[in-house]
Amino acid sequence: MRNVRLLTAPFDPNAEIDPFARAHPEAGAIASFVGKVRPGGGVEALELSHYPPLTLPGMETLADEAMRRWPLMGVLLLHRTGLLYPGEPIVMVAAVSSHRRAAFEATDFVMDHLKSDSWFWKREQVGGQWRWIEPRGEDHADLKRWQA
Amino acid sequence: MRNVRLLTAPFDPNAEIDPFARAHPEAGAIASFVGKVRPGGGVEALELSHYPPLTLPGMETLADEAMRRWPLMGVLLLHRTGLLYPGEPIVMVAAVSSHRRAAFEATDFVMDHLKSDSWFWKREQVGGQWRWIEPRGEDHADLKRWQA
Amino acid sequence: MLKLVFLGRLEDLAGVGEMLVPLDGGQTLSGVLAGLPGDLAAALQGPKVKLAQNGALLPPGAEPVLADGDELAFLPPVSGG
Amino acid sequence: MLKLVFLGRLEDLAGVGEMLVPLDGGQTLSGVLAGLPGDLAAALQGPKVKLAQNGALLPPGAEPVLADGDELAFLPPVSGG
Repeated sequence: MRNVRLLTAPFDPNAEIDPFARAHPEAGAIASFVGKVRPGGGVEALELSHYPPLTLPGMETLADEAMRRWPLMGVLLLHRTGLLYPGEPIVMVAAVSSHRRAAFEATDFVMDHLKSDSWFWKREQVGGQWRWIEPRGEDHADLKRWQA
Repeated sequence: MRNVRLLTAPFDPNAEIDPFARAHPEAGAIASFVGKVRPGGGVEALELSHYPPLTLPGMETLADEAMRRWPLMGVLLLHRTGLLYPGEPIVMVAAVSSHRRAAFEATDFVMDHLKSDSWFWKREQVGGQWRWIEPRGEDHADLKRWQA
Repeated sequence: MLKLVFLGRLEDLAGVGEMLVPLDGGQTLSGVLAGLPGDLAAALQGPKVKLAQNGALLPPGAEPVLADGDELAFLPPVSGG
Repeated sequence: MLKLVFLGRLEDLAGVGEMLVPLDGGQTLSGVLAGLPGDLAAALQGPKVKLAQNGALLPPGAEPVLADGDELAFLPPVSGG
């Protein structure tokens, strides 16, 4: 099962993982990751803009690539857009497989690519002012791990 | 928050992750893993025995070690013992942190050590016959990844 | 007419997310850029800005042939983190 | 008396999970093993079998001094997977 969605409203990761896990009763391993807007640092809000013709197709290609690289039974990939507040989930990735290594690696792979190789632009509001979040060198280093 | 428990009855991973995530509203990243008894292969049941004086203390030491190695806000580590049936969760690990890399690595680290460096003995019932599950070389290779 | 789409900080610089421009500067990218304010035109030609024509990413350095009704998107580096 | 605890496949081999044995073979491990069936004694001395005395793991090759009421556990390699 490939469940890839771009969401414009807040979502509950627990409400998502439950049906996803139930859809794969044959699985031996489920790895998942949830990234949230970090409270603190004075950030009042985060805005994610994207380019519709590329964003969701890019997410679908990424999920397909994970399923091609690892023997997965399913991939869940959800990403928010729009205005988000501290504590709200931004992204959720989960992978189910027979064994743990595939589930772990696929989840890690999808997260690394979402961070650096997908079509989201983020800005944050601090003290009432919006500022763009710049690319981080760390993310490109993470991405290089997968280039064998 | 360090939540380490040895469970003698079936548990629901979703019911566990929800309060754990809520206990860490300041987190930016939550990684989790659930390992289940794989259906198929003719396995009718799995029995996990353990040695109480070592097992839970060993799990607590492992969770502490993960919190020492990575900047985590919390670790969840649950493991079943006793008689389990196909589809039932055996183990659940989750880690919360500010950034994704720490949460991923800590979860992976704890799983690798639980598999090869903890006090559980497993046997499975196939065709009415019980047979012990032998150590796997793959697990020791996984463990070596963490010996820097 | 050509629809230009500005993403990320390019939207701030342009002051709008989308802009309709005539194709009377020719059917080339440089013709279109010549009709824009100089600082915006310079930013759109930045080495890390990618282009998509009608929703399809163009290879770096491509010189697209533009047609009436086309959508041309300017995509600066994504944020990561 | 000494309580012996057999884990994993050692329990199958011993036929019981726990066994009380007298300490009349001396306060040494070899004295205790001498009083057990030969195949069980051999398995308990396997190179991969670890020992715990009163719940504390012993270093490999340790020769524990056993006392009345002690619990000695024999821990074969764990299953993994």
